[in-house]
Amino acid sequence: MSKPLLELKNVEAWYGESHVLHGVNMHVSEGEMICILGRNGMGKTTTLRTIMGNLRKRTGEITFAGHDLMTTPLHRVAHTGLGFVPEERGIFATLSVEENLMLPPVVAEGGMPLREIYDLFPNLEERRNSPGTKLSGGEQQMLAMARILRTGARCILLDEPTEGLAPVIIQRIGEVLVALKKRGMTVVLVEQNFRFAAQVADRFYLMDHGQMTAEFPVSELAAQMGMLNRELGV
Amino acid sequence: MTYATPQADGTRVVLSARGLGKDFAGFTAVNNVNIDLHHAQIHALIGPNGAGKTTVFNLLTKFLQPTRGEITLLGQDITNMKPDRVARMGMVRSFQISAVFPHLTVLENLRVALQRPNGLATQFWKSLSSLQTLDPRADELIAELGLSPWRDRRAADLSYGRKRVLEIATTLALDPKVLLLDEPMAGMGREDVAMVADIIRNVAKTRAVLMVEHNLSVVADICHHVTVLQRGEIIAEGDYATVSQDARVRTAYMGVEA
Amino acid sequence: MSHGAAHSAGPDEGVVALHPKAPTIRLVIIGLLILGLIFAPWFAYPVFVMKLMCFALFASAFNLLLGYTGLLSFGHAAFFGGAAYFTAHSAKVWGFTPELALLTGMAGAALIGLVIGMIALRRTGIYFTMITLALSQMFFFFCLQSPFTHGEDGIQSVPRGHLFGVIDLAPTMNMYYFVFAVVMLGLLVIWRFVNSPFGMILKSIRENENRAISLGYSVISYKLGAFVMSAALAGLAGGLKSLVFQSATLTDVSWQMSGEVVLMTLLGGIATLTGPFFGAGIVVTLQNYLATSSFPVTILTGLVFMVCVLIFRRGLIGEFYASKLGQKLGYRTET
Amino acid sequence: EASNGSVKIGILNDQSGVYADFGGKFSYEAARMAAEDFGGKVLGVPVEVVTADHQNKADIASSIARKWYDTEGVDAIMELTSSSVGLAVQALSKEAKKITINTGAATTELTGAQCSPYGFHWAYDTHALATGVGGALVQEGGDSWYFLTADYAFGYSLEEQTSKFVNENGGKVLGSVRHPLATTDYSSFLLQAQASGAKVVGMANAGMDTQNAIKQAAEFGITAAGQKIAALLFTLAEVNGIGLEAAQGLNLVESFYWNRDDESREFGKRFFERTGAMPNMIHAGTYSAVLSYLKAIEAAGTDETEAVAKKLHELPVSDVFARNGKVLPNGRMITDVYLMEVKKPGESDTPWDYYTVKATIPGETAFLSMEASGCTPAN
Amino acid sequence: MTMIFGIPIQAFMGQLLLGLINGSFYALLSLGLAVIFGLLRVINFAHGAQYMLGAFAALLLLQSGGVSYWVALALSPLIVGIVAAFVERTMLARLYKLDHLYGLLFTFGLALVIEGTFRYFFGASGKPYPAPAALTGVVNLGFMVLPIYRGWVVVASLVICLAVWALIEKTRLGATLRAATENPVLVQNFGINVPLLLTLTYALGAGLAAVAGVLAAPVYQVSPLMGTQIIIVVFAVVVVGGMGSIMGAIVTGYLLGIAEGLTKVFYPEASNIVIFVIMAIVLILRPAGLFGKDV
Ligand SMILES: Nc1ncnc2c1ncn2[C@@H]1O[C@H](COP(=O)(O)OP(=O)(O)OP(=O)(O)O)[C@@H](O)[C@H]1O
Ligand SMILES: Nc1ncnc2c1ncn2[C@@H]1O[C@H](COP(=O)(O)OP(=O)(O)OP(=O)(O)O)[C@@H](O)[C@H]1O
Ligand SMILES: [Mg+2]
Ligand SMILES: [Mg+2]
Repeated sequence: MSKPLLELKNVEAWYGESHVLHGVNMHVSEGEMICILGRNGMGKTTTLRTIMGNLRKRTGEITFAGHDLMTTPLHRVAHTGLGFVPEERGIFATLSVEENLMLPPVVAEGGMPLREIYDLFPNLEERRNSPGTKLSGGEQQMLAMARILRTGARCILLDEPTEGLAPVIIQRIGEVLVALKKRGMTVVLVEQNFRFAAQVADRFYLMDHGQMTAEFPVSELAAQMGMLNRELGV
Repeated sequence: MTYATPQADGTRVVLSARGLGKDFAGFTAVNNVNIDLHHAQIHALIGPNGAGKTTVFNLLTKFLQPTRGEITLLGQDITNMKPDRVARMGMVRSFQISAVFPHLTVLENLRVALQRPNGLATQFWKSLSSLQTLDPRADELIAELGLSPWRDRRAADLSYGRKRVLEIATTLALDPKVLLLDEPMAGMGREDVAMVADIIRNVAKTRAVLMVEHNLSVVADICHHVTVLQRGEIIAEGDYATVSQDARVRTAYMGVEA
Repeated sequence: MSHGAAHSAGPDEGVVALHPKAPTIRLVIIGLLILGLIFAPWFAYPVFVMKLMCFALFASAFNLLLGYTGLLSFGHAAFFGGAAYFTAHSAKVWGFTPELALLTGMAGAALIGLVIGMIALRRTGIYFTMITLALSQMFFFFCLQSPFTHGEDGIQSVPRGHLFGVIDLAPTMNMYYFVFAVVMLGLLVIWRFVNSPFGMILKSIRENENRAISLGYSVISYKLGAFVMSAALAGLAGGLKSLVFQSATLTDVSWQMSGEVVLMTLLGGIATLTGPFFGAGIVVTLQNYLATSSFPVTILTGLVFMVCVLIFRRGLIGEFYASKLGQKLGYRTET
Repeated sequence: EASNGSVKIGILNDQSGVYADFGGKFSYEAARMAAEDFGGKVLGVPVEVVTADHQNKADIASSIARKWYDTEGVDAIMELTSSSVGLAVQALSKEAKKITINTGAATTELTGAQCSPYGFHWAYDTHALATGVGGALVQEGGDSWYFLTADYAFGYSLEEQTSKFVNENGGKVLGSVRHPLATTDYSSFLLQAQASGAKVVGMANAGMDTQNAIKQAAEFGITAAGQKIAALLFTLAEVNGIGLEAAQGLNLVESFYWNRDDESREFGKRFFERTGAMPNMIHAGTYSAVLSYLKAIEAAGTDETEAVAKKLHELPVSDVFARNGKVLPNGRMITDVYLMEVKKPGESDTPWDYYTVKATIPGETAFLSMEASGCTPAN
Repeated sequence: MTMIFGIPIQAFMGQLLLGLINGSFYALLSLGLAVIFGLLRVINFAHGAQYMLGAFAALLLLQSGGVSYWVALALSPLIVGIVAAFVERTMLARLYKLDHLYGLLFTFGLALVIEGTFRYFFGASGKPYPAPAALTGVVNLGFMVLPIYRGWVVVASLVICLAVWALIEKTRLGATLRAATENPVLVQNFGINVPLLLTLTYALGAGLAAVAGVLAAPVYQVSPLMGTQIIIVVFAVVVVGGMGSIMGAIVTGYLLGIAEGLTKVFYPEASNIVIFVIMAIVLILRPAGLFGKDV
């Protein structure tokens, strides 16, 4: 196996005094889509936030495309080619939809042009001049993803992109993810919606109390169902 | 699974909206929506994200002023009323993003809800202990919704699901005639969903309920009547069985796989 | 004040066990404070303590609004100074007895409060603050030009008169206990107001306005009620001060006075009952002390403001409440 | 003999607010000079001078005054800049039976309706300013007037009193405009004044208001076009503040000028050494007040209030500030005041040499007589 | 002579122009205030003090180094901006995550400190500052005699206001800044150095106040109190314009300057409160202000 694009070695992280990540090991190869599963509060979101550098109190090794993220300043992380779609979506109320969309600076070639984005999410085009948070929940989720696609990030971290969405939208997002993967995009997906994840991911991590307790490719999914049922109650 | 059928016989209409519409700066979020809520029935409002469900709620409860149309509550025209007036008339809503008073305890949250109907709201000369008269009723509701272990905890300390339950409890405390619930089950664990579904079914025996819900099994389970909204307009209506067979609903909302 | 706090509060925030006798201890603390004030004239300068009490009442009235409804008014000088003028005028020109003069001042302040409140409460947050500032500035110019205030000269030599036409308030001790009684009464009203069914609704409005509306509360009326109440009590404090010092002047209506009351409240602790007392004490002492030192008062006041905002955001009493000891005694902090 | 081992004089004024440059800390310096010049002792006990900044707040002034009297053994309070403070402290001192000598406030109320047997008023008042400017300037030929009046009691009374003298001396008031306190831009009012065609534009305001108005008058070429500016309350310190460029040709009244004679020059020099500024009438007045107070104690042989007040009323005032002063029964000290004109930048040869004295107004004319003052001795 | 509202049209024109000049200062100051409020959500109570600092910087540069007006016009905003940046970095920045009221209270204290310090060292009455030689003198416009310097003030303020408006609204900078106020961490995650941006913004706002200060120096007395007097009025201007609206602040600044100017003719006693009266009326009719979005 070639050197992974994103690699975490023995990463620990804290929120103030509370120790949340207890030695996370994880690797993602270029063009791969992995999914982190786990019950509420196990540290999935925290893992993504730690990669992005939002938690400053952290130890271990995080490398991405040859960059040592442990020493990269917060505002430089994106320039290494990482895109982040946070759990709470992070749509800006004081910005119009289009301004939201145009906000993140383009960090590399190969981002999706605006036209394509609007074709993918027609709702956004229609509402492009209204304030970002006046969109419905689902529309906001689309906006949050669309925003990152524009920047040319090589790898995107998605935190529960399907939460609160209508089935039809979930399906659309699934299609988008598959399309992205075809273009060589690397995706780290955090999902509660197991059924959705199963359709798109190549490989799975199971997270429990701040550690990765299991790892298996999609091909072993059927074999792991029993374990997952126990762990996640799906 | 029980598919409750709407009673075709003349049940009482408590809330009726005619030709409801709302424009936001040139954008039409809701258009020509007609809704009738019947006494003792659960009515579901479903539709894709951004279809206008929350907006319809805001219009009905007067948190937003409709651009078009009129609303009648219990025979009275409320089209130009203030939201607190409407609430006092007996139509109470919950919010999509959970709405509790975070720094008050569960009990206090319920007391606040009970104060007004019991005429204990404007008395600035009375002591707080005068509110203890509300406790029996509050405790009754707390017990009914399984919140007893958290009675004296601050609402902020509850889990998301519990907060939703608490919100429903405060809503019920007002003993409303019409209940509007915006995604009451969102973010709840399995057992909670079942419990809340039971509660809703129960309270609906004596009042009208309108709820927005993405959880279709719940809709199928407890709702007598379903209205499907898309792009601000009604595309289908009827009981769940009918609606879920509708081709437009299947493509617009459920996706083909559903 | 900050709603953001609600979300950061984790489920098992370090809860300190309550001291078994906490309520009694709290009562004892309050009792000691009251006793201290009763005997204060024997070891402190009475006029100074009277001034302190007037400002403490003013700050408490202000706190009623800021601490319990989350509204920061930057125009409370209008009520304080306005009432000072009304009280002084009615006592001096109309010959009202002190209690009637005070009531006149209060009523006047309440009326101004009603007008300002009706306009300012249409907005919230910082907008509300700016509007109260601007409106009180209008009132300042009104006072400057209106003949009855005597402009720069102010109303001077205001008679303290006879309480109920009987007790002569000219002797310092009589005045002292009158002020003491009125301030205690004022604080009691505030305490009752905050801890009443009405106060409960105010609190819930501060926590979640939309939810309160959906429960059928007419939010604007409640806010207005609190605003007028706060204005009236600030007026009581202002009127009282004009009797103590026997004068009413423009300083009491200026926007700097509005700033001072914010400082007192902040310094003592927002949303605490005794905080404003300590805040007022510190500010008044500083002003008096610095008057005879060569250090400019404004600079120090400004520094205190900055340090307070940057470091002791909870204020003196607020920090105490939030400390282990405070928690043991069962004090609750809101912010 | 002195009651408690020392004679203590308090200088209470604004040292950090808008009037800080008026008297300010330098008044304290002037008072100390007087105490030293007197010999540092009276009746065998030391003379002490204390000071406090009332921050322009009447209540702070009142509390300090009470505290001084009650706990710190202060015998008399002086300076007391600003009307509200002056009136408040005088009223309080009347009750406390203590002497106040006001040198900083302008209002005639102090020796009028609100007069006190223990209250004295030195240096100047609105009446003196009004006669000085109004009367004397009309006689100089400035017979048509237009007023820029600050829109509050102080401004009205200045305008009203000045108008009276203008009219009495055969002049005419063509109009006036009332501007709000603390206006920054006066161009609009100045244009109106200019349009009126009046020969004199009278500034019935004070402090920053006057400074800005005068500066802008220069900017709009009002003086250059031939109109005269008369400031009704303006002192040397403020002329120094706006500079001769803007102030040239300005008419104003002070009851003291350091460059008047050798004695005043010598005093000015000593004052300058201590403060870095030449004294204005408030500083010199405060000096005179302290000196007179100490002389009165000496003459009375006690520092007991009644006796000292009696002596203060009786004794003539003769020092560097007032050469022929006397005190009326209402506490008003009357002395000559001077109508000044501010020199052009080229005419001034020594630093702080700003004025030419254009007229001397005798004390009897400058100040209200006892009868006219409205003070009833029983009061 | 043609009359308008009972006064000659000439005089009326003159007053209109004077109002516009006055409005230039309002516009510049409220612009700075709106920039800081709109982007940092801080009510900058120290704005008046920064305006005063700008004027004093020019004065001190002149007195100590003989620095000319034109150089001071560039240098003193820079100095004030740097000082402001320092304050923002070390203190103000720590308050962003709290309720906005704390920013207001902090800058209120800051204003007291700055003004108190200057009053302590320079006295209350201040010093004059000469207009630059090139701009002294007057021009006769026919309807009035206009000091050339005042004409310059109008031109300079218009140019600066438009430039700043364009910088913020016509570039992506504005959107980025607004986003950064809402969720700084996320914006950093997008690769933008937010703390630096906020510091620069505060410095820009303070620098604008300083520019106004330098422009005002030759017109008004350079005094420690000059800021206190004007700042409350400017607050009202910003509220009327719609808080946070950049264009609103500019336009309202000029409009209210004119309104005030005309009041000085027709009802001078009210000229100081006319802005507050207008504010009250506007707020009753349009709570969000003339240009504000309903928040
Ligand atoms: N800002 C914070 N401060 C302190 N603790 C936090 C914070 N955010 C999260 N935590 C705690 O860290 C742990 C991990 O949280 P995290 O958000 O990573 O969980 P998650 O796996 O993403 O859960 P979910 O599925 O609910 O999103 C939890 O126990 C949570 O309570
Ligand atoms: N105040 C507003 N201003 C402008 N547009 C708005 C406003 N409120 C809602 N909208 C728009 O109206 C449409 C309907 O929104 P609404 O919140 O009612 O959707 P919804 O059906 O509740 O969706 P979801 O299931 O995602 O909650 C959306 O496109 C939204 O962007
Ligand atoms: Mg998560
Ligand atoms: Mg919704």
